[in-house]
Amino acid sequence: MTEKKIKNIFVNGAISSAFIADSIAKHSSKKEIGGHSIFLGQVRADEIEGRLVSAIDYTAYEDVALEQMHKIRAEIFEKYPLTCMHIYQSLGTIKAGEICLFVFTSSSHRKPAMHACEEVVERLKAELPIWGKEIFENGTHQWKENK
Amino acid sequence: MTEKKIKNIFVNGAISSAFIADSIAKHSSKKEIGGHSIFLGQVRADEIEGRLVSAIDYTAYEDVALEQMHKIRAEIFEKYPLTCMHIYQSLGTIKAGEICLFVFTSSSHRKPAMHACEEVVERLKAELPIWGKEIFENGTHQWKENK
Amino acid sequence: MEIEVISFGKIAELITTKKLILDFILDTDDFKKYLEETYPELNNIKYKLAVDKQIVQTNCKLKDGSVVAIMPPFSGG
Amino acid sequence: MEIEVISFGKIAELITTKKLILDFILDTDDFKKYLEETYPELNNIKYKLAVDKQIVQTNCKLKDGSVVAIMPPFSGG
Repeated sequence: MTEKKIKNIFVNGAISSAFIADSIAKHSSKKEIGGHSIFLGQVRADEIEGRLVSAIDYTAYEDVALEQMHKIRAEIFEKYPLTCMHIYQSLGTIKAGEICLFVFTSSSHRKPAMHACEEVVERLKAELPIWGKEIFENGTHQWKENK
Repeated sequence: MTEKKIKNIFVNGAISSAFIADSIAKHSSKKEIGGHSIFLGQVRADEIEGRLVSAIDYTAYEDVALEQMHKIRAEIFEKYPLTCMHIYQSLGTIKAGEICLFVFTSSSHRKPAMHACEEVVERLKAELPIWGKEIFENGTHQWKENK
Repeated sequence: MEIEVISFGKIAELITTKKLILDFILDTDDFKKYLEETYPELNNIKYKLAVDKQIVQTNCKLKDGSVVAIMPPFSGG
Repeated sequence: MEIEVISFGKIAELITTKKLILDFILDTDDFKKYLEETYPELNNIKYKLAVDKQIVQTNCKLKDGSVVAIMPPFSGG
């Protein structure tokens, strides 16, 4: 067995709906798939103490994040009978209303795709060294904290 | 309180990735949304006793299905703090590899969108009078059964 | 009593009748008994009825002109 | 011993040093003690270290030229 190549998950800037559509369309030739589960993270215009979030600026310790994701990917494929799994996380400044995370899992029957998708989102948020800086309309900022 | 209008969920033919992209894009102005959960059902080219499924032909008892969905929608909105929910089920002949179901839920935080999406898919399959006829390449057919 | 019949899915291949003139049939339990005698294949199919667009949960009365739908297990999605 | 320091997120606003020449520091526990004495604000921030791109789970040795990353709680997604 050869070790699989480490995949990049990072994209610069927001994830467009056209990119998502293209990813979905590419799976129409995989006729063993019965269900796709997709999670999209969208930047929220939270109001915090009277200040409105206008964007989140994402940075990452990229090499370490990709290594972690590689390990998580292997564990998820071990645990669920998936046909495929695609993960994209934005870096840089993503405006409120834009998509910053795209997790996409597919399987023959629906449950594995759904459960793997949820688990990947949880693990990505907890285990990948990525940081979001919430930029307020007035130019100030605070560091995002995941719950 | 006025009773909300019954929404149509049925579309004729397959659901295109462009339609899905458009639905996603429409949500960029809803800046209280933090997470979208999407489930897509894709027609599988199952092999059954040597015959390959080439398409599924969907029919429904439409009025009853829409009434049921209306009730389910109200119960899901009661149970989860969702921003929005969109459901599309294909009718007619959907070829293997094409999308026949699109469930799309959104919320401020990710968990309600994910859990509502899964619950809607389960309830739609169990409670809506819709039938899929699996058409084989050789022209024969059998009636699909949900698990 | 005249009953309008709609059937779906595999049952539509079995029951093609659109209208039934029935006497001695008062409710959905009677109707099911009639159906299963007339179409013995129905004994091997789980099915539900809907009367005037209401899915039948427990036995309910039929009236002249009722629309009865005969529905095999759902398989949408 | 020379240590290369990378810091992220809110810690990058606090610790801007890129290189540290440290004696008497043998492992990551020593290093944390040093950090928290030098930057008392770190006592109020949960953080993790990575040494040469390996996230530190338990105390581990440092060597000359090690790259130590100081990482506040992750908030991707």
